Amino acid sequence: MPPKYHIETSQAPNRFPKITRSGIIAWEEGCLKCARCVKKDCIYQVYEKRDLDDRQMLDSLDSACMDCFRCVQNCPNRLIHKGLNPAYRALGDHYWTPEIISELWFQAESGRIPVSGAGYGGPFSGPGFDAMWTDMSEIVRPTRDGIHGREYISTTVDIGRKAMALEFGPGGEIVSRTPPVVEIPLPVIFDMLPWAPPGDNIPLSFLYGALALGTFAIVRQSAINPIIREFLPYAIIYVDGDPGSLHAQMLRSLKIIEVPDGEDPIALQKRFKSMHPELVVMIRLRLSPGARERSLYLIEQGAEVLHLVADEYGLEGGSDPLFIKERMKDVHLHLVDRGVRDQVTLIGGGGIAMAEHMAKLIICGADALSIDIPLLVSMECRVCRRCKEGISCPVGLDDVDPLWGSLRIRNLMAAWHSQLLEILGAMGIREARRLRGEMGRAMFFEDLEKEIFATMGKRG
Amino acid sequence: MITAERKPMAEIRAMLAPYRKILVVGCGSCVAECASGGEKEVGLLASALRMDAKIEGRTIEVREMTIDRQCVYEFIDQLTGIADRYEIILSLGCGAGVQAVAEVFPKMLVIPALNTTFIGETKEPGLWVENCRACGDCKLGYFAAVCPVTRCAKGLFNGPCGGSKNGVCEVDPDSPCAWQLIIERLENAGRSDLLEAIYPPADWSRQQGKGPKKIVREDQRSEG
Amino acid sequence: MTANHFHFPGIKKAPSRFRNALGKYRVTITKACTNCGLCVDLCPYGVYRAGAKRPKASCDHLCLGPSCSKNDFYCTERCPEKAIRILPNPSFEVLGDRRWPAELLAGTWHMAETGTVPHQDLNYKTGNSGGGFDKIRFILPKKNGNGSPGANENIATAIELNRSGDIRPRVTIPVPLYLGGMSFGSVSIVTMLSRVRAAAALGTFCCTGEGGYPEELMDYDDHIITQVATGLFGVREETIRRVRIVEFKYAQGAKPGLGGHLLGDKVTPRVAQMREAVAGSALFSPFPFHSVYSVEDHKKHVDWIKEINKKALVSVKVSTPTDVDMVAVGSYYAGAHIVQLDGSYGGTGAAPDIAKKNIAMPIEYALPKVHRFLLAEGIRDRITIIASGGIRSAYDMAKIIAMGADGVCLGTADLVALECIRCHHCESGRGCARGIATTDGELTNLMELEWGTQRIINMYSAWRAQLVHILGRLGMRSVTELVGRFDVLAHLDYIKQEEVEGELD
Amino acid sequence: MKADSNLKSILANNNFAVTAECGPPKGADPGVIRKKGAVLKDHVDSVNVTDNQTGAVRLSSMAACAILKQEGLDPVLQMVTRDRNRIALQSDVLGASSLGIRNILCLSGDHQSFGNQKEAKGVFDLDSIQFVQAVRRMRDEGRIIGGEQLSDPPRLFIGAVANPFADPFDYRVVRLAKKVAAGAEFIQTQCIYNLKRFAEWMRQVRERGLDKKVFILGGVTPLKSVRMAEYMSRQVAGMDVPDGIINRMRGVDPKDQRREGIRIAVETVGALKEMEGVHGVHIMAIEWEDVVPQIVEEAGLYPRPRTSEE
Amino acid sequence: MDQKTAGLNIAIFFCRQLDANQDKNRRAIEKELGLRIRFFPLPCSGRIELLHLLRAIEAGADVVYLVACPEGACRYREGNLRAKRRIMFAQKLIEEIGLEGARIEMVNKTAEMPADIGAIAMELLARDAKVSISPVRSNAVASFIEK
Repeated sequence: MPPKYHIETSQAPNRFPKITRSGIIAWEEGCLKCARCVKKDCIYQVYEKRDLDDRQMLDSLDSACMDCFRCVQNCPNRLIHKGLNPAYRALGDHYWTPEIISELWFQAESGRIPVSGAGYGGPFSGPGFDAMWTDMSEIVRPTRDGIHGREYISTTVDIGRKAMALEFGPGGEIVSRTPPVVEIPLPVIFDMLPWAPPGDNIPLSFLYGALALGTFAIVRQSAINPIIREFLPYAIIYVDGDPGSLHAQMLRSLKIIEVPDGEDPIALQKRFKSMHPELVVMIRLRLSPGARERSLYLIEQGAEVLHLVADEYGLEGGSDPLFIKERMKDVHLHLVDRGVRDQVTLIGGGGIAMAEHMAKLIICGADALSIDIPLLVSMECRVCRRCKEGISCPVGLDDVDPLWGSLRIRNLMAAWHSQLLEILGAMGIREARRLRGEMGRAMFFEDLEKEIFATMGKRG
Repeated sequence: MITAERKPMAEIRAMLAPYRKILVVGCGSCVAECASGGEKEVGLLASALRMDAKIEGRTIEVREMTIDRQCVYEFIDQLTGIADRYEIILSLGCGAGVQAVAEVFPKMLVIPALNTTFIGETKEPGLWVENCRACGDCKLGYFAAVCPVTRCAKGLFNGPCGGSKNGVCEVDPDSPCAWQLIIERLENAGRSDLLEAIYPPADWSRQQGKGPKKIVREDQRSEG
Repeated sequence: MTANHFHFPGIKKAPSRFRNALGKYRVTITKACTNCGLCVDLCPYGVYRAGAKRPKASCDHLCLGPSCSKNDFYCTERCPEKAIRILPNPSFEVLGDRRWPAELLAGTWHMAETGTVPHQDLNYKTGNSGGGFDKIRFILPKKNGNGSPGANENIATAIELNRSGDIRPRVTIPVPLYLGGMSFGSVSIVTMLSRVRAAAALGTFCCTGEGGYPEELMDYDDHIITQVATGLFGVREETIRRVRIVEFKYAQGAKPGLGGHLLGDKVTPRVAQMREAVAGSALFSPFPFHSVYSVEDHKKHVDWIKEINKKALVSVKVSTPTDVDMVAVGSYYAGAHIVQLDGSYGGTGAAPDIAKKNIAMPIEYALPKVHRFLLAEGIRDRITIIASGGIRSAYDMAKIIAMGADGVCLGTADLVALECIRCHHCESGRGCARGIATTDGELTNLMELEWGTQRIINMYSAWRAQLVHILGRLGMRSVTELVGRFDVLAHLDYIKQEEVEGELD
Repeated sequence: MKADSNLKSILANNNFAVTAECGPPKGADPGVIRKKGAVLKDHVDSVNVTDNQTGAVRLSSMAACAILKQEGLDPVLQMVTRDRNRIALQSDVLGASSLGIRNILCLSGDHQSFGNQKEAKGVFDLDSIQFVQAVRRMRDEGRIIGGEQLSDPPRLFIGAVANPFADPFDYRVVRLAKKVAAGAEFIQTQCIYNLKRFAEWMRQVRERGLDKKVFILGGVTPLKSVRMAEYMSRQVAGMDVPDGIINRMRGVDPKDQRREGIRIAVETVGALKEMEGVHGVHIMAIEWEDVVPQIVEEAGLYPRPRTSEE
Repeated sequence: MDQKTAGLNIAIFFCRQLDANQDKNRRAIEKELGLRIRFFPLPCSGRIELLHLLRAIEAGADVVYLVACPEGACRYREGNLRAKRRIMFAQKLIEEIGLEGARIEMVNKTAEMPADIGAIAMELLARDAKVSISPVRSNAVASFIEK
C-alpha cells in the first residue's frame, strides 16, 4: 500500500474582505452609545474589530457578522437591522451560486471542510447533481471511519489504458505489453479555464498547485512560454496548434498530452506515441448526445483516455442538452454494455463546482474529473466574468502571487480530498477506484419521487 | 457627559503646520458620545488632514488611535511606545484628556482638536444641551431639578427676570425660561412654598476655589 | 397514568428573552406623535406599550401588518397625527433558510410565546425547500359548517410505544411525539433541562443524546430515554437501569456514516467529567459501533440492554441509506420495540456540510419505503416507527404519520421554540450566541429554565391543537387512524387542486 | 448736602411721586448730565440714572448721580449685578452713600448679549433680590454679606423693579413679595401700556397687602412713533403693548404721532393716579427727557410739592 | 460619454434597491472607463458613512456621487434622508480643507432617470463638470487607480 496521501494545508488569508450573505444596516444617528452591541451582545466582537476596506468600501461589520441577531434584537433604539448583501447576490450566477463560491473561498482560505451546526438549510433537491444522494452503510454492511479513522482510504486513480488480460510466455513471464499508466493520488486534474484574466500568474498558480498535489494541469500549447516551460513535468499540453512544432525533447518531459477530437485523433495519438512511447494520450471530447457512440468508436480504435467535457454549466452541446451527470451515466453504461469500459479511463469535466460533484460524477461513471473555475474561485474570483468582456478583474487576479495562489488551490483540494474521504467512508468504500459506476450506492430524485409520491392521494 | 466640538480646521491646520508626523488620538468616552472625538471622528479628521497635506503637496504621516478614556492613565498607557514615534499628538479628548495625555508624555507637544464646551445631556440624536455647570453646590433639590445656574441666562436664584415671555428666555428664544420650568414643576409637585423662599447668595468658592478642585475618596484609594 | 386521563399542562405567555422580538413587520412612530395613546388603546394584540415621550411599538412582532387596514382598530389610519408607519421588517429577509424560512421561524416563536397558532399572516405550516413536505398537502374535505363545538375534544392523540406483545410494560405517550437526543455538551444544561421538563409535563420522553446523564435529570427518570451511541460517552449500567426506554444510536441523519464531533471549546470540565474525557480536547464519536458489523452483532447489543434493564423498551435510531427497509426489518428481528428513522435533513450540533446535504435520503422517502416493506413482511403492527430528521411543524408531523410513521421525534423545533434563529453556527467558538447550544457559562445564563420549559410546552400544545384540527377535519377519532393514509395526502407535483374534492392544506 | 432722600420724603408724606429716568452719555462729558438734570429738576422728585443699560458701555451711573447731586437733584442710583461681584457691589453701595446719594435701585440688569460687549462675562454673582437683601442688611444691621460689621452703615432708600407684564403672570406678585421681603422699600415698574393687566396685577398686590408695605411707582414711557410701539411690542421681551395702543398711534398722522404718544402717557398717568395702591409714576422717556415736564404738567402733577427737609 | 467629465475619477455609491441587476448593468460603463469609475453598492443609501465619502476622495476620486431612492421611497423609511444630511456634513467638512463641496453630491433618483445604475452613471457623467481634477490627487500620487 502506498504511503497515506496527505495534503499539507496552511491558512492563506483573503486579500479582500469576504463578501457575505447579509450585511448590517445600522443607523448611526440615534445611537445611545450604550455599547450593548459592542460589549455585551456580540460574542464575535464584530463591532470592536470594525474596519473599513478602502478598495471595496466594505465595512468589516458585514464580513465578520455571523447573523446571530443579538445586536438587532437588543439595541434599545432598534437602530440595527440586517439586510441581504447585494454584492453577495451578484456573485456568480444560477449555477455558480453565491453559496458555492463562498464555500470555495472558505476552503481555499483554511483548507478545512465546511462544517456547520443545525440541519441542512438548502432546497429539498435540485437540478443536476442536487438530484442525487449518496449512500451510507448501516448495521448490515462494513463501514469505514472516514477522515478521523485509522483505516486508509485511497483516492488514487489511474490515467491510461489497461490491458484486460495478461498473456504469459512459456516461462511464466508476462509477454503482453502493458500500456503506460499515470497514477494520480486524487481523482482530479486541472483543466484550462473557459475565461480568465490574462498573464502567467494564474497558469503558474495552477502548475505550482499541481506539483504540490501530485496531479497535472492542462496547458494550451499556444500558451507555452519560457516560464511555463519550466513546469512541463506537471503539465498536460493541450495540442491547439501545429503538432509538428512539438519536438521529441519537449514530449519527453511530459507524461500526458491531450489532443482534440478532430478528424483523426487516433492518428495524432500514434504520432506522439511513436515519438515518446511512455506518453499517455488523452482525447478531449465535447459531451454531446453522440458521445457514447463516438467514445465506443475511439476506444475500439485504441484510445486510452477520453476527456469528456461539458460547458461551464455542466451541459453538453446540442439543442436539448443533458447534464454531465446524465450523459456520463449514459456513456459509462453503454461502454459497460459493450464490454470495453474497463479498458479506458474516462475523465469528466465542466461544471464541477463542489467536492460532492467529484463523488457523484465518479458514481455516475467517471474515473476522474477535470476542474477549472473552482481553482480560480479559490483565488477569490467572483465568477463575474468581467475578464471575458475585457473589463479589469475586480480582485486583480492577473497579478496574483502564484505562490499564494497555489497555496489556496492546495487548501481547496485538501478540503475536497477530505470530503471525498467522508463520502467514501460513509459508504464503506475503501478506494476511489471502487466508487466508479456504483450507481446502486446512490439515490436518484427521479426514481424516489416516482416510487414514493406518485401514489399519493389515490384511494383504495 | 462632557461635550465638545471640533475646532475649525483652519485653527487645527495652523497649530499642526510645522509637524509631519502626527498621532491623532481619540477618546472613547464622552466625546465619542457627542460625536466629536470618537473613533469615527478621528478617522474623519485624519482623512481630512491627509488630504489637506496632499493638496498642499506636503507629505505627512498620520496615525489614528482611539483609547477608551483619555483622562485615565491606564488607558493613556496604550500610547506608550507609540507616541514617541511622532512629533506631535493631536488629541480629540476634552480639556481633561488633552492635559492628562500631556502629563503622561512630558516631552511631547499635545494640542487639542476640540473645544470642550459643557456638561450636558443628549436631548435627541444630534442635539446636546448644557444642564450643569459643576458649581459644586447643587441646589437642584430646591429648584425642582432645573438648574438656574446653568439654564437661566443670568443664573438667578430667586425667580425669573422681567424678560421671560411665553415660557422662553429673552436672551435665547430657543431656550425655555428655566424659571418658568421651575415654577411649573414646583407647582405640579405641590411645592409652591419653595417659590416664596429667598435663596441666599451662592457659595461660589466650591466652583473656583484655590486652583483646580479635587475630590478625595479615601476608600477608593490604593495603598500602593 | 393512562393517556386518556392525562391532563395537559397549561399555557402561559412566555415572551421573547430579547428586547426586540423579531417579526415580519416593523412599526415605527415618528416625531409627529403627541403621545395621545390612542394606538395603545386600539391595538387588540398589544403591539404598543405606553411610553414617556411616545408609545413604544415594543411588540411589533404581533402586528398584523398592512392587512390590518380592513379592521376598525387599524392604528395607522386612525392616528390623529399620522405618525405610525408599518413597514416590512428589513431584517426578516435575512432570517432562516429554505427549510426554515423566516415565516416558519416567526410562526414557531409565536406558538412558543402564546401557545396558539399565529394570528398574523405567517406560513407556519411549511418551509420553502421546494420538495418533500413542502410540496405535500392534506386533502381535507370541504367544511360542512356544522361541526359541533367541542367535537374535537375527544380526539385521541396518544400512541403506544410497545407494540411487540412481549412482557415488557406498555408505554403510552399522550402526544405522538418525543424529543430527540441532544447531548450535554452540545447544548447547555438549561436547554437540556427545559426539554426534559417540557417532555415530563407533556407526558412524553426526551432523549439524553450521547454525553451522559447529568444528575439534574434524575428527577425526571420516567421521561428520559438514555442513549447508547458509538462513542459510548457517559454510558453506565446505572443510568441504563434508571429509564423506561434505552436508545441505540447507530447513525444520525445529518451526518450518516460519520462520527460525532464535539469541538474542544465546548468540552468544559463538567462535560469532560460526564463523558469521562479530558476537558478542552475535542471528542470524536466513531462510526460505526466497532462492536457491530452484522445484524447478529446488533441483536447481541439489544440483548445486553434487555439484560441490564428488564423493564426498558429498546429503540434503535438509524439513518436512511438505500436499504433502510432492510435495516428496519433487521432491527425488529433483533428485538427492538421502536425503530427511529432519522432522515438526512435532520439537525446536528456540527456536521460537514457535504454530509448534511448529500448522504442518505430525506425522511419523506425513507418512511413510506419502510412502512410498506414492514406491511408486506406482516410485522408493521409489531413495531413502533418514529420519524425524525426534518420535522418542523405540526403539519410535517401529521404528514409523516399519514406516510406511515406512528409518531415523530423532534429536536430543532424545540430549539426554535427557545429562540434559535438557525444561524448554523452552533459549532463555532463559544458556541451558540443565543445561549442554546453552548456550554459557555455566560451564554448559558442567557436563558432561564422556567421560560425554556414553558416555551416548549406552549409550542407543542399548539401543535397538538393543530393535529386535532386535522384529524377532526378528516373525520378521524384517533391519530392512530392516520398512520399510512397516503390517500389523504397530495403531492403538488402530481396532483392539482382541480383533481381533488376538498381543499389542500 | 441733604440729609435724606427726597423721594422717600415725598412718598412718606402720602404724595403721588414723580420720578424720571436719565440715561448717561456714551462719553465723558459731564455737561450732558447737567443739561438733562436741568430739564427735569423742577418737574420730578427724583431722577434715576441707568447703569450701562442694555449692556452698552456708558458713563458710570455713580458718577452721573454725583453730578446730579451737585446740581441739586435727588438721584436714584441704578446698580446691576451683571457687572460686579458682591465685593464690588457692596463697595459701590458704600461709595454711593459717601457721595450723598440716597436712593438705590437694585437690578440684575439686561443680559450682556444685548449690548455692545457681547463677549463680556456676565457676573451675576448675586441676583437682584439677594442684592436688595444685602443692601438692606448693610443699612439696617451694618453688616455685609457674611456678617462682618461695617464702621458706618450706608444711608439709602432701597428700591427694586417689577415687571407685571412678564411671564409667568401669577408669579409676578410672588416675586414682588420676595423683593419686599428682601427689603425693597419702593418699586418702579416696567412701562405700562396694558392698563388692564396692570390693574389685575395691582389687585393681586393689594390682595397680598403689598401696597401697604412698599411704594409702587408705575412706569410710563411716551411713544414717539408707531414704529417704536411696534418694536416694543415685538422685540422687547417682557413688554406688553396692546394692539389698541398701536392702532391708536397708527390712526394719526406721522407728524402728530409724538403728540399722540404724549397724550397716551398723560392718560396713563391719570389712570395710575386713580388706582388704589399706586404711589407714583416713573417716567422713562428714552433719550427724550425734555418731554417729561410737559407730561408732568398735562397730568396735573405740577408743581411738585416741597418736602420739609428742604 | 461626454467630454465634460473626461479625465475625472468618479466614485459612485448607490443604493442597490435602485437596480436589482446592478452588477450586469454597470459593465458597459466599466468597460469604457476602466478604473476611472468605481461603483460601491450599498444595501441602503443610509448605510453611507462620512468616512466612505472622505476616503473615496482621499483615494483619488474627483467626484463622489451617492445615488439614492427618491425621497419618501426608502425601503428603510429614512435611509436616504439620513444620507442626505451626512452628505451635507461631508461637503462642509471638505470645504474646510479647501475642496469644493460639489465634489460630493447626492442624487435622488427621479421618475425621469433611467432605471439601471449603469445608465444613471452615464447620465451623471454627461452633466457639466462642476469641478476639475482634485488637488488631492493632482498634487500627490493618486492611489485611486492603484489596487
